[in-house]
Amino acid sequence: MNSKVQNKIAIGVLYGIAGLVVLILLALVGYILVSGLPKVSWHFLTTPAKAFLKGGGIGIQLFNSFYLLILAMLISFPIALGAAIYLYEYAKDNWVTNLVRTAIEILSSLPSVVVGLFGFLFFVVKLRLGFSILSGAFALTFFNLPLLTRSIEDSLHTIDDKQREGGLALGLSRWETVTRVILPAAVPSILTGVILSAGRVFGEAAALIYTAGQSAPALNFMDWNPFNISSPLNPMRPAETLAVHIWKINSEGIMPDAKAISSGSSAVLVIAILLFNLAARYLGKRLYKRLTSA
Amino acid sequence: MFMSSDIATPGTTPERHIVQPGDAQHPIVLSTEDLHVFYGDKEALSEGDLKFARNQITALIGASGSGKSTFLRSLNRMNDRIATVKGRIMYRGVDINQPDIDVYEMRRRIGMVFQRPNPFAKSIYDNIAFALRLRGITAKNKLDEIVETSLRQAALWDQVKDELDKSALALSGGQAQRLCIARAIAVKPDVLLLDEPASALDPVSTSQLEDTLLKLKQHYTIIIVTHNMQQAARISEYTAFFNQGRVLEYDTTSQIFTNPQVQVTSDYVSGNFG
Amino acid sequence: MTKRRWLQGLLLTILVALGIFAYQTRQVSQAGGSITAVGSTALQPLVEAAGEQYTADHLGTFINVQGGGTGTGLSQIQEGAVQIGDSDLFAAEQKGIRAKGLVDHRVAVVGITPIVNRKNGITHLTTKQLTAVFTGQVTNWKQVGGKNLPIVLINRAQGSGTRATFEQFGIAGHQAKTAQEQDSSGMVRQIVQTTPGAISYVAFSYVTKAVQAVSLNGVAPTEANVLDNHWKIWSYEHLYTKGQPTGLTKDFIAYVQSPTIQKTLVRQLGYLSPSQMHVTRDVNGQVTPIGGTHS
Amino acid sequence: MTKSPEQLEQELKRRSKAAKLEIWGRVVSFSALILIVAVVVAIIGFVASKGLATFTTNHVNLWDFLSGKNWNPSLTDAHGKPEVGALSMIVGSFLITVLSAIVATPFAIGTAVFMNEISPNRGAKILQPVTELLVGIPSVVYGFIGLSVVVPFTRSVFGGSGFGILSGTCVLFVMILPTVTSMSADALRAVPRYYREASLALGATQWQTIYKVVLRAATPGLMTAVVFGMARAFGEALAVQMVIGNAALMPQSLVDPAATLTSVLTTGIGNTVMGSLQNNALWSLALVLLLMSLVFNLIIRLIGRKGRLQ
Repeated sequence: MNSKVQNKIAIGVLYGIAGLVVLILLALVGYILVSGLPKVSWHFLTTPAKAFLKGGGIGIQLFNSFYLLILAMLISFPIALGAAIYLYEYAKDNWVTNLVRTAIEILSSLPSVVVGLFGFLFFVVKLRLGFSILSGAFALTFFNLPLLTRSIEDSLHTIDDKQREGGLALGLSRWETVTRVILPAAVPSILTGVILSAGRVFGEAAALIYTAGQSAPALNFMDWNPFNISSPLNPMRPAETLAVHIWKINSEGIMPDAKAISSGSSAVLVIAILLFNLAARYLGKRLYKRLTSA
Repeated sequence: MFMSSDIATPGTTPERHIVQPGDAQHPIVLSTEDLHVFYGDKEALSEGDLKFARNQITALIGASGSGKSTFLRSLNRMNDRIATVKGRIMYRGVDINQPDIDVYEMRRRIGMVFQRPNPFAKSIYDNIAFALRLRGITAKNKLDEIVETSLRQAALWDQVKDELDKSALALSGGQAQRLCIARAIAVKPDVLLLDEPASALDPVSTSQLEDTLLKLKQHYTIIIVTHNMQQAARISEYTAFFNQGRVLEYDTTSQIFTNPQVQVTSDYVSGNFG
Repeated sequence: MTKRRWLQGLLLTILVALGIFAYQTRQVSQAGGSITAVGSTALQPLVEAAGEQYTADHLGTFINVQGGGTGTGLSQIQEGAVQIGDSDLFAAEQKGIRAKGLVDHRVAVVGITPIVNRKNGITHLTTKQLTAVFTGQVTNWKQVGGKNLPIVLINRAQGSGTRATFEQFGIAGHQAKTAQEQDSSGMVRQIVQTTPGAISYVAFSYVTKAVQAVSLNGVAPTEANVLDNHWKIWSYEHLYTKGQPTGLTKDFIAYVQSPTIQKTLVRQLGYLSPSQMHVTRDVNGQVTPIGGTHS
Repeated sequence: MTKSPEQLEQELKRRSKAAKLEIWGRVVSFSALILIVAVVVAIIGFVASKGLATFTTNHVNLWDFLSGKNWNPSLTDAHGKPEVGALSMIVGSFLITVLSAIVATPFAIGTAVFMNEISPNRGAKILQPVTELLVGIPSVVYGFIGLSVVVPFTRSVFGGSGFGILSGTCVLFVMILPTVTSMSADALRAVPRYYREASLALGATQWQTIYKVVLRAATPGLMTAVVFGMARAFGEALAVQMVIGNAALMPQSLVDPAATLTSVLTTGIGNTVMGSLQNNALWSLALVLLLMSLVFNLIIRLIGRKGRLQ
């Protein structure tokens, strides 16, 4: 009887905690959306920003954010995947491996401004890439690699060793086993990791301020030739992202509607991440189905 | 024809009793010579010298930790990463425990099925076909044919023929294990190693599996580790008894179960073990 | 298998062809060259807007304007990594900079005023009072004629140009007490606006009705008062070059200093033009009237 | 089937396609790892060289740096030494990290238990997506919500300016919550199902099972989750910087402005000149951060090892 009451209370408390967490989170998202959505319009989403007049939009910043995210993911995902595979599937469990893991994890807890400054001194100045999407993508890669590697390694960990044995016993090499058996089975979990890190990359500002820069020169959206400076695809142009834009107008913005733009941008950012999550989830399911059946 | 190698003084039971299996129809396919397996510094298996005859089922029995699974997994070098295997493993006259042996090619000839069914997260069809594709068999009709034969041999065809593109993860334990067998035989191995394949299955599935193995015997040399002594008695021609990292007795199954020569074996098969 | 190979080959060929085509048809857009200006985030909007106008007038040029802070701007121009370093300070005032090789181009004058939260009940102070407030000698607004509210100091980050100017001319060279530090004007204004008892300092352009600008010694923080140095807390905004500028850099700086920009953008962004000033001031704070027309 | 042993040996020794692929795979994945290691070494080396310069080129005493309470790199103290005491920031960082972890832990573990043990369905449908969404919200946005909601709230409840460790804790709590929650959920998921079944079969209630069996078994994993969250909190910059007040003072109370290593670092780095003492001192802070995350990592590893021994 006593333990039953206790059980009920405890379960109730757990319900409460879970409910509270959801409430906090919803309140947070709700706050961002309610304060920002009134500002969001097609015009806001498509027009370029204005330096000091009201009525600026975030079109270019929005595009930059996505472009940079895609580039950064294209660079960092294969590297992180390879490294995670080596660490989990090949590396012997000895002190060298442990040292490498520790080093990678330390990197992931460095404040991103440090990564940004490193990127600035190395990519922007030393390699003469200038303030450019490419520098930004590299900096984001640096920032992203530890997290992504770790999460992919965790994903590999969730797949039963029996699956590996099964592949090896068929005369497959470990590499074939990993790429043909383990990875497809790990896709949903890897995808979650990728979404999470993509979200972080999308919202990252400090690492980009010194690398991709904080100005968004006008783009000509009719010109898709990546060699032209005004082309959206040119990786060598400076590109302020949405998160950097929010940071910038919050700190030095002197346009009269700075506050509205900042909350509007935040709302757009959150919606973008939301859509991103949903899309990735959907794709993940589809992909998993396709990979696990004929 | 049996060449007994008892080490015993007259009047007492021998300490070991190992016979030579095989005959003209059933020549030796696989044998181990002076095999020692170490996990780190610890020797998990010593004096594991056995010979295996073609198209026969050999059962490896013994208590947990007696080294029988270690022995089995060493046979196709599945233990390479975690253990040091010394000695020779002769497969049709070739020592496959040499560093320059291509283990992948070797494992295609010496396949393995594990304790717990481990179907891949793929469709039933792909579970079987994908390893073949990787080996260059891509023609659809050829694949279809191999998938069907393998599934038939594993006695699974009739149950799954209409849902080949369903996920293999949805199969029941017994079906999944038979799929794993089908998968293993699809690459046309010569020897099939089974590591307690029925221990996770219910009695009905177990007996179906045993029937399957008895049929498979015509095509393959089968070595099976089992905890279940009735199972060993039902399906195998030869039985090896492992104890504390050594093979103590190896003889025909009927001898082992009716007239064991070594005291420990006798205790074990009669249930007085420990 | 072979079919797949073939397809892959085809795809690769198409990609390469597209790449070559794109490269061939690129517009040679940077014939006029491109330069990069880095530094003060406060100055960034002005240089950026000027840069946009300049490139619109001079097709084929590209002015890349970035923030990063005065320290970054000056260290990069010293390294020669960029063409222009934007700074809120005289290079000589910034620790770690060898000002010698750097050439100063003053493009704007910025007035800085103390701001307080409207609830403090303060509209004017004397320099002495302000100093006392910022050095921590008084800790409640009632001690300087305001309401009974504890004083909340908000500083700009160490090394910030606004802070340096404020400490030099606003509180007579004293060092402000260690307190909250924020690294941007927007943040400072927002905090002062929302925190009762708060006091800080921002450029004129950041003053809104939501905060109270404070008169000092009876002088109101207005542009007119800055022009003749009655309001003493002001500074220049500088564009630094390494050595005398040449080419596009020279043209662009001249453009920013020309009446086209000085009379429009500079004014719109809340700055004063150095050419309007009736006085000049050097790195040591020495003030000289211009042309002797003014008292 | 009648191949001579020589023939067979030849076949078995021919390098198969699988073996070739294996070498290729090893090389590819190893190069990826080497690349990451190079990145890590480069950044750590970079921070270390800059951070150590304070002590080597600028001759700051290491002990003064760690124990000094005055942070004013552009000034010199009575003895002509620069004031670069980082103690107040180290303390600030620690306080805010530990406090936010203390607050977040029950929530995170509670939520994870709910997701995993009580209502897996709702957990997967609602909680997981929501927590994942939260990870994506940029810290700038967290900072501004902190500024416009949390700071005024603490001000009206506790007085003072509202800026301080308490506000920072609130913001960090929400920021690390998703990370700790999802890692805790992983830890719970790793507890074999038969543990629960065995306990329930013995007549234990669900709560007793959770508390006495599942949580116990998952303790190392849960601790790892918490320490990981702490490491996150320790390195977070922008959001904390906006609400903590950035006053390099020893924290007197939870509602007084304080500073953390990251907040001072982020605030000051753009305003200092590369190579100057002021700049190097900031890099020393980054170095402290690096070492601290090393410590956190070692703790995680120790916990992990203990968990394995159990």
